[in-house]
Amino acid sequence: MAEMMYWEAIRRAHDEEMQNDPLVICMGEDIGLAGGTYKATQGLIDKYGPERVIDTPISENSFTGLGIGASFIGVRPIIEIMSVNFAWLAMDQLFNSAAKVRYMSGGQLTAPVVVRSPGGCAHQLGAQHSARMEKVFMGVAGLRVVTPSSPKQAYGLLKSAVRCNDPVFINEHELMYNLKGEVPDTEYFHPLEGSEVVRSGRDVTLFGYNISVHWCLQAAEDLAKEGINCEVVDLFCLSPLDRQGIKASVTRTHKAIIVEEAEPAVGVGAEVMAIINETCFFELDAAPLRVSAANVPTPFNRSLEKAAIPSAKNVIQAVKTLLGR
Amino acid sequence: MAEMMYWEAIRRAHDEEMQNDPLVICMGEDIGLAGGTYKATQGLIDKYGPERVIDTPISENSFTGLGIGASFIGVRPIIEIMSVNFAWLAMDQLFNSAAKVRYMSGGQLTAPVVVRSPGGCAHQLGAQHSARMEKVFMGVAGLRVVTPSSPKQAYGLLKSAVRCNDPVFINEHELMYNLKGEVPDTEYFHPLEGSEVVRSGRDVTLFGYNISVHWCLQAAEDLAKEGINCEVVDLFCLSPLDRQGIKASVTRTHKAIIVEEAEPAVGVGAEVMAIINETCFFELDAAPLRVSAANVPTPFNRSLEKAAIPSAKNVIQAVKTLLGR
Amino acid sequence: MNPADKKRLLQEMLFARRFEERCYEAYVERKIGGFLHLYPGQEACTHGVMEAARPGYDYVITGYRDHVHAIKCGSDPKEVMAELYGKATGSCKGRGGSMHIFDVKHRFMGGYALVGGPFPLAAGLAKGIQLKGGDEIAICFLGDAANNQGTFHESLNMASVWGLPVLYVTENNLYGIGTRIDRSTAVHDQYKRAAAYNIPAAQADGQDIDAVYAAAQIAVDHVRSGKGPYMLELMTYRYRGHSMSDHTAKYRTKEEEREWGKRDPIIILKDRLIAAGELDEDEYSRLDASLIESIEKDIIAFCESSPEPDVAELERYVLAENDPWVRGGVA
Amino acid sequence: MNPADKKRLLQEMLFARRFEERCYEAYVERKIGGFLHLYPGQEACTHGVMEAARPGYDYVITGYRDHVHAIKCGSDPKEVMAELYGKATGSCKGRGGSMHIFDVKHRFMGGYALVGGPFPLAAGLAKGIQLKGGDEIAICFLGDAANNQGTFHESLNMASVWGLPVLYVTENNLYGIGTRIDRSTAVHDQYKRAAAYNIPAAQADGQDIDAVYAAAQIAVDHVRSGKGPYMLELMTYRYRGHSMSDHTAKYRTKEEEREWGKRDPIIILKDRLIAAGELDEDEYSRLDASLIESIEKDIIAFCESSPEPDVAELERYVLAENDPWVRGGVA
Ligand SMILES: Cc1ncc(C[n+]2csc(CCOP(=O)(O)OP(=O)(O)O)c2C)c(N)n1
Ligand SMILES: Cc1ncc(C[n+]2csc(CCOP(=O)(O)OP(=O)(O)O)c2C)c(N)n1
Ligand SMILES: [Mg+2]
Ligand SMILES: [Mg+2]
Repeated sequence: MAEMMYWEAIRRAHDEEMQNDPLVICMGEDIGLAGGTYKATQGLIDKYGPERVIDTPISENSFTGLGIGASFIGVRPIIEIMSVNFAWLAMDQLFNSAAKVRYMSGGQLTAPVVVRSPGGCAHQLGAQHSARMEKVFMGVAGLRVVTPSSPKQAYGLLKSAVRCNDPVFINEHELMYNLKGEVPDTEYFHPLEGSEVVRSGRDVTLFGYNISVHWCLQAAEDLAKEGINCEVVDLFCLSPLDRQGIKASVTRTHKAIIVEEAEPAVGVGAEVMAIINETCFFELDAAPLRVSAANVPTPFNRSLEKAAIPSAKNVIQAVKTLLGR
Repeated sequence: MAEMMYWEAIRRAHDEEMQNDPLVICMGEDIGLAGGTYKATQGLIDKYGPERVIDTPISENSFTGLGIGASFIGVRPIIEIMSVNFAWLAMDQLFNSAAKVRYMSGGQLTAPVVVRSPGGCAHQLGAQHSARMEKVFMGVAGLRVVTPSSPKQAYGLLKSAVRCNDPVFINEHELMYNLKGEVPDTEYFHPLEGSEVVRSGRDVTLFGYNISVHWCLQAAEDLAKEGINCEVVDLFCLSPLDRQGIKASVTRTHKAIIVEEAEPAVGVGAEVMAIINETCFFELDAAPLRVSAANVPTPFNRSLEKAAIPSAKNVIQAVKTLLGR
Repeated sequence: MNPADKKRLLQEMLFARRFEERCYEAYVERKIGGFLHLYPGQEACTHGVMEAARPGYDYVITGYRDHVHAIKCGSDPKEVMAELYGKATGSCKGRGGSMHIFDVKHRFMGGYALVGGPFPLAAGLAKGIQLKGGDEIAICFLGDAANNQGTFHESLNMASVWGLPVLYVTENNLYGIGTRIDRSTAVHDQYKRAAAYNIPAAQADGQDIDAVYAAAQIAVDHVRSGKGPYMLELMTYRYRGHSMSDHTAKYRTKEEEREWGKRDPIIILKDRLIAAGELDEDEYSRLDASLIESIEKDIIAFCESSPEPDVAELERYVLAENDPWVRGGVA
Repeated sequence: MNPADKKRLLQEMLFARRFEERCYEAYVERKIGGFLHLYPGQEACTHGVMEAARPGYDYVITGYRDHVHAIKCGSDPKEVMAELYGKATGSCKGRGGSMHIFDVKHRFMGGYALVGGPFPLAAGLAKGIQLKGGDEIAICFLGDAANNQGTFHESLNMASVWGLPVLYVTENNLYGIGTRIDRSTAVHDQYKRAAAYNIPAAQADGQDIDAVYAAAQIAVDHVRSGKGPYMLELMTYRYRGHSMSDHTAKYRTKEEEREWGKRDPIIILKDRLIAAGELDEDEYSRLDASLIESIEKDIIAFCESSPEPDVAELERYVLAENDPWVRGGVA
């Protein structure tokens, strides 16, 4: 197992899949000559040429739609939307075309596109460049949503997403591209469904995904010093959420906290709570809690920004509140 | 109090507000000469002229953006998006501009636009014309979301929305335009926040909004015959949801069912459950339930379509399940 | 086109007309629900263009007014009508409906209900063709009002920059629902907009199938020969309302309707064939009667006797079935 | 323009240049965070256009490269820089940052970070002007690559159909981040695209303020006199990377940079004034030194000593405060 960065893992997945299938292409703004804002496609244009590594005009809805149309006849496009904030422009094609075409056509057509996009607050990118939009992608039938919290997942989820016959949205995070981690040396395909217990514990389950997994792990480590034993569950698949996995963990710990970087309303936290209520309500010893962002557009100033989004500290506080300490 | 239809109530609100303020305008596809698909603006072009009652090209993102820009300098546009399915095209302007401009500008600018749009399954309109998208509008800070379940609300909510200084999205329903109900003869402004107990009961609270309020009321009536006493709460304001009202009712009934026409994931049901968990978990006698749509793009065939979305019957079943009958 | 082809086309167009009229009746009888957008008046557009292209081989995509396009590509009209009936035997097993006919084996890539949605999808089909190295072309039929959608601009630009084999056909029937083109659109001649993307374009009389065919030959040749995209505008008129709920009296004059009624594409072709001695009124009447009868006997009967979809299968077709990659592949 | 105006403009442009260079330094010193898009090379565009318009009276809107536009409209440079510092004294109280300068009292209606977002907002400002009956105009400054966004097409169409008083200025600096215009755009001369909307348009040398001013006078007169929208394309070049993280070597040649460096708008104007005997090198050097000094003394010192926003006020400015209509009005 070699260590590599999240962006390198994504780049490797692109490279292998493009090598494997001449109909795998990638497209997006400045992904070719410039190699992508976060280097996820660096050098690929030299290797595979501009027909397969496509620098697009600034036309999010239509280049997404173009990828979808190409996918109807066997092409496997990996579409990068430079920042998830711009995905609002592409929602029409993603939801009205990609997510519905299989059903509307009675199974005749399918849209095996992958759309990757970084969300999340980076540092001081301001209100129009800091959205956390995973919840928007989760609410509509017909689209898979996954979100890698590690280089290994970033690599393996992208590889499976390219091969899967459904449209898949991959929610990355701007602050994670330089995260290092082990990635298998041999080819590895990560399941597109499920969840993963990344730390076992008995006192409370911390549900996280993407960057918030790291806050949960940090909090768990700090709390362990005080004798509090947290289980951390990584919800790498946001749609469909892993009802069995959620239930299993809460059945072990009887307490749940969901940690999300987004504003709370109709988010991952709410949905996980609903699943807990539906699957294992009587296992709960205490009211589950959400750790979420403040309900504000993201402020530019660094202190305001920090105050607007959660951190490991907030997770620790929530655990203590929940445990009555 | 006169009886009028939902569409007439909306039309009356337009008319009064346009009469009251020359900077109130309305715009949308076929709202002028044709009077609007659901007649909500019928005849207004003759009264106020084509400068104020504007038939737009099919350019959802930009006519929404145009309305937002005009609202920056005192215009009060009421924008109709003919069907909420088309709103995916306008999300960029709605969320990136309208919802964020006040915050980004440190309070200098505000975007007092009203965007009205019908959602919901009507009869056999197919996957691309049957979306229930209220949850999408609820997840982002900076936008108010209301949804009228009666002509009175349709009238009074629109009037308050026009005057309010925040952007407001009004989620109407295609099947409700011909619904009749009492509307005050004198001018009436409905609060943009809160919820309403539309039927008192002690055994279980049914939370509904828009069309599902009617399913809840129907179910409550049928169940009353069996001696089951349901409280029905109308969540006419979806953002911000009425935490106090939700808590108050659950504290009375100790049981909750949320009824929504949409697919369940990250929806109103999930959020209400989360609020219950956060505000009055220990009041619950049983696990709350959601009654939601099947997780499918809406099928065209009538029987499939009916099977895909909930009805009063499903609400009754859920109540019996919850009460163990 | 030789006379035999022209007679076949007359028959096809007349069939399309009678098919659509029968849809209308079935809708009034409540056999068909939902939205229904009919094609009478515009028949020469689809037929003229597709005659110059290769139906069933070239990829075709369009909006919600899609029955005739599907049939011209090779769809069995029984399956199209059954889809309108929402039956299990329909093109999309009753899941799609009138606005969403799909027939992938005939490369009819679907009817879409979001105005402007097919522009980028068509460019994508063309990109796929280009990558795979075939000589198919992609053809996108949409209305005049759709051209105001941002996707028109974005898609034509990309198609031009990347030299994609796509033909954009604008069926300009002067209205988007009840809004006349001059009330919504700065440039009324739509083909002129193509210059903004360096795309060659032409306008032709959409009521005269010979004119459509001639213009389409140039267009199709251009695209198929690898010279990149092309835009063809066809001036036409829909004789019925936009959809079943639409009242044309609100937005257009009886006089205008009469004028365009005189330019019925079927009558134009019929008269031309009669003048050339290739057809007489009697033969035409017999043809018409036989088409009407066959629609009743073959198509409507099929629809009536077809089963409804099984409600137990409600949740099929949302996602791929048993896709191994969902589990991370086969170990 | 008389010589005094030209000298004032030289001073303004030189100030803008030094201001932006000081932003660069402050960024490197980590006093400024987030994205930072600088304007050197393009100064004559804003200054030439706004000189022909009425700064502080006409409504101006633009993208993320917005500092100089705000200042030319009348914003206090101290407040602009303080916003970049995220300070409570900034234009937007530290909520907006570099990409989102707003100064509504000077009718600078904001910098927006979504490429293409301001097109419809500008049309909306123009619609507001039209409804209110004023003689202001709306001016939208955006880049060449923004013109590929669907909102360009949709907004120009509406502006034309409704005759809105809006001037669209394209600052064509040949690149959208690292993508050269010919790799993303079918028609390289952007002003030609306006024909698709029946909008008059012109192209001018964006490095020569006299040329910009002359072209802008025609444009502004057209719009202000009620003749509807106008599009003005200014050919220009940005001397720095797209933003602070951008390496120009990846996508453009040193030679191209040198060529455009010779056409520095400030040098062109300076040389012209010297040739006309209105200025000498010494005076210019003194001016430059005094500007640099004043930026340090007045602006940077102000920013450094300004307070941070109060974290307790995090949730202010999301919604209107105490709006009575939220409760259904005052009873
Ligand atoms: C995105 C979107 N906006 C609006 C509509 C509603 N709508 C359906 S058809 C139509 C008019 C389209 O006119 P045109 O493109 O000329 O085609 P025609 O119906 O004349 O064939 C409109 C506005 C829609 N279906 N999708
Ligand atoms: C909707 C959207 N897509 C993509 C981006 C990323 N982006 C920021 S600036 C830019 C290039 C814009 O180029 P141009 O319009 O020519 O303006 P310039 O930066 O050259 O002044 C891109 C792609 C964005 N901010 N918004
Ligand atoms: Mg039309
Ligand atoms: Mg540029």
